[in-house]
Amino acid sequence: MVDIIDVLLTHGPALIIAVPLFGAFLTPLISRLNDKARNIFVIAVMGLTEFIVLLLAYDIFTTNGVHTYTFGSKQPLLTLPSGYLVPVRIIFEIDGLSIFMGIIAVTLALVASIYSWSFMRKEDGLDKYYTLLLLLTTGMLGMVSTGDMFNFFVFLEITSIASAALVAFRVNKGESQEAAFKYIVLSSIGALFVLFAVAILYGQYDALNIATLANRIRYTFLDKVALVLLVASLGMKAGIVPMHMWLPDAYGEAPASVTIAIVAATQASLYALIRMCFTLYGGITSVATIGWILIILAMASIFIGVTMALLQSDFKRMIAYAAVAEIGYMVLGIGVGLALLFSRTPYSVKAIQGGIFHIINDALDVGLLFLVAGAVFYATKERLLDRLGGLARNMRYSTIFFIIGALAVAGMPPMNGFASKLLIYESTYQVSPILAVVAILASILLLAVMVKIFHSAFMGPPLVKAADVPKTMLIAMAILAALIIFFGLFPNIVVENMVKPAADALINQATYISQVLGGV
Amino acid sequence: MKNARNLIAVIALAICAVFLIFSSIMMHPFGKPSDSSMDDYIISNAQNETGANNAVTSVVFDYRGFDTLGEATVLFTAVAGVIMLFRREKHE
Amino acid sequence: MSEMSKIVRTISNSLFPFIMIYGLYVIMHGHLTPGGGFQGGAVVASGCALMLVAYSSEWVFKKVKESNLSVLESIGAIGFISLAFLGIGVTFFYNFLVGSNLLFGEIPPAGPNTGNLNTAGLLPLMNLSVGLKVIAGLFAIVAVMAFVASRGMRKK
Amino acid sequence: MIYNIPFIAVVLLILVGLATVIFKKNLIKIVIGITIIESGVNLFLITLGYRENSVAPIYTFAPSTKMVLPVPQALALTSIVIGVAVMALMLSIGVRIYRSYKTLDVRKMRRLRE
Repeated sequence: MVDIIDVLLTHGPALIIAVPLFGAFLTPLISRLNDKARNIFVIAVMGLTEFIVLLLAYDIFTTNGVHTYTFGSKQPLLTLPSGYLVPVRIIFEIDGLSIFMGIIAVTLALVASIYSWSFMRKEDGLDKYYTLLLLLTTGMLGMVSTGDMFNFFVFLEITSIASAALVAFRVNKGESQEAAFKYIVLSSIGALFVLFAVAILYGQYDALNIATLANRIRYTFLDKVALVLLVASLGMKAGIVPMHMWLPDAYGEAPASVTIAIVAATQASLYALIRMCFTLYGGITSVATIGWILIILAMASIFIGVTMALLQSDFKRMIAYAAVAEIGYMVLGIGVGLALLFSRTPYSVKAIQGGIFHIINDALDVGLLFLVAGAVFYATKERLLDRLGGLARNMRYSTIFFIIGALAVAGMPPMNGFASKLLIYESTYQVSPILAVVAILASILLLAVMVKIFHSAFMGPPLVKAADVPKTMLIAMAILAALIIFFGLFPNIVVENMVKPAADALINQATYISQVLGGV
Repeated sequence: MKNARNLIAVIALAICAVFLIFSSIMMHPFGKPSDSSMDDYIISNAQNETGANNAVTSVVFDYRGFDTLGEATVLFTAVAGVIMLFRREKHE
Repeated sequence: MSEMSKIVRTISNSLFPFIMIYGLYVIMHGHLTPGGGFQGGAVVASGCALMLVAYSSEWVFKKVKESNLSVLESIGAIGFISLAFLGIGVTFFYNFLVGSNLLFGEIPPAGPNTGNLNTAGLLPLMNLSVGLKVIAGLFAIVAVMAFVASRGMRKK
Repeated sequence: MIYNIPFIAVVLLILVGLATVIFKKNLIKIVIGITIIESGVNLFLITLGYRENSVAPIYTFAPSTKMVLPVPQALALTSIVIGVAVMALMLSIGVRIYRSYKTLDVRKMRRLRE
């Protein structure tokens, strides 16, 4: 038994990619048998992936270590060819932050696959749907765990192609095709600029490994151009404000189960942005400038997200704009941390912890709200708030889940959003009190948005007939709701055991580098 | 309104152009890579380690084989997406 | 898309085997000469696309079903990832056939040489499975698009 | 400076592609613009790997052992295949959009509000 766990841990970084990928390749074959077998198979593959990820996470969080894996070399840990100083092969490097993001990605994907069981039952083309869902999971896990720039680009493309195809799933609706086209055009341009930046770095240092590049980087003019390209394109993929146009469309038009997977994909891009700023360019003092730029963009995201959310009349688009504002809070935490990184104040660490904690909270909260929106759509076939009303009478469980999610997004105690937003406010206050006040006010406006949805959809006279949704959808929502309440009641446990190791891993650039270049 | 948007686009493109052309001049001289240690390792060891005469193939399938798996996955994803997009609807 | 004239069909019929053989040669000699699974697969898929243009997409879909292409592609992909999995006794993607006495196990002499097909370990096998995958994948894309286009045209 | 003309050509290709994407209003032309950007980036990868007076990195009947860098060629190969996949998906979505809206003009299909 211990041997099996050892093997799983040693080969874990490869297995978290290989297992869902193998599942994706097998899905078209299995779906020829029957539909139920395919659904069970997909959920089992997701569950197995989740198990391996959690196993790796337990090991990483308890030992505070970094797992590396060199593909195709004589030992998994042999990062450099013997007697040589340059890593030649592709290396996976999984530290606290990577596995933290991995947990988010695979949990949301698992919830999405459970939710799809009933939610998508009446659609056709489901074998391709499940294949693409597994491929999207693979792409996200690859993005967060790779330690190689070009490999990152490949997984970025897998993620964006799979999510674009999934956004276009309702093929007869022009809107969803339009949203998918917008999404794939913007993401492929973004990915090409990432590749351009990778090529610039490769041309100067003849290396593709992130740790090696971080070690060799000299901050020439070309490096700064590459940094700008990376920040702009990954910021676009993460939906930060001037480049957020695709996000409400894609979130709003995709089926709800797809939307929460895309929420995770967006956060994987945000992870990449953080990784590039802190690890690849971490030793440069002018990275504080990037921190300030991120703070400004974050404030713009919060402002535009909240105000646009108030103006919407469509259930899902409203939540999508609230998600833009939530992205703003995460970036605010990260930006403050980056701006204060070299002043060595404890608030820098606190801001980074707040930002990272908010990533998982946002995934859970916004994910739950989208699932409730999907449940409302499933029960009523209506998306416009004007035509909804009185749902609380017939959809009791969904209403409870909506209240939980809404309070969490608005940052009300005792939900998890409060715990992380408090960390962000505290540290932002150190930079500029005005920014903190604006952020708090925006949070109150978010509550107003949620109250508006609640009032017009769930209260008042019933305008449409509705019955509560099938059990599997309720189970999926209950998983997220339970996690939200757990994180809200015991934020210290989560911060101590998960967020703190993740933030430490992000700040300690030297550990990341020595894991590849030093140790072995 | 439309003109203003075009103007912003032109200005952004011009700034982009200036920076990119400047950086292309700053690149190492064409044909003289500034550093080639990783590639020299591959050129001298590819035959011995992978047994392939073609160094590019040895990079594609051995040293960076994982990339190729990703690339095959991208193609698989696109095919799945295209077939899904053109599936026959029940009510068509 | 309707069938093209008899001349076109005859010439494509006689060209088709040569394109096939050339593509398979590019796939199999990927570790010795320029080429490999993707390039050879693209050549073969373009040969199939030639037949698609010369005959009609309906004719092609009578011979091959789109779901069969999908299965073929899955098999190619599974073959590739399984070959990578076989090395997991050491690491994922470990090339365990090189230097063994098994298939493709020889190591060529260092420096320029005349090329020996029986070298490079897993690489020719991977080329083969990727080739299969690319043939099925690219041809599926082209065929589905052509079929949909012709269906749309007939409707108008 | 004069030696860097290939890099300048790469940048011009990328800018032409970007301008196409920004200013053209036809879906197919937008896809073409992305393909041009992609060709520019692939060309950049290949030019990075060029070494003067060298041969292709293949030992079968190689005339000399001074070879160009193999890694950029492998990267370009990967990126070309990825480009084909992206283009296939974009064009299929374009076909679907044409089915729904009966037009390829982006100005006439703003059903999604800002």
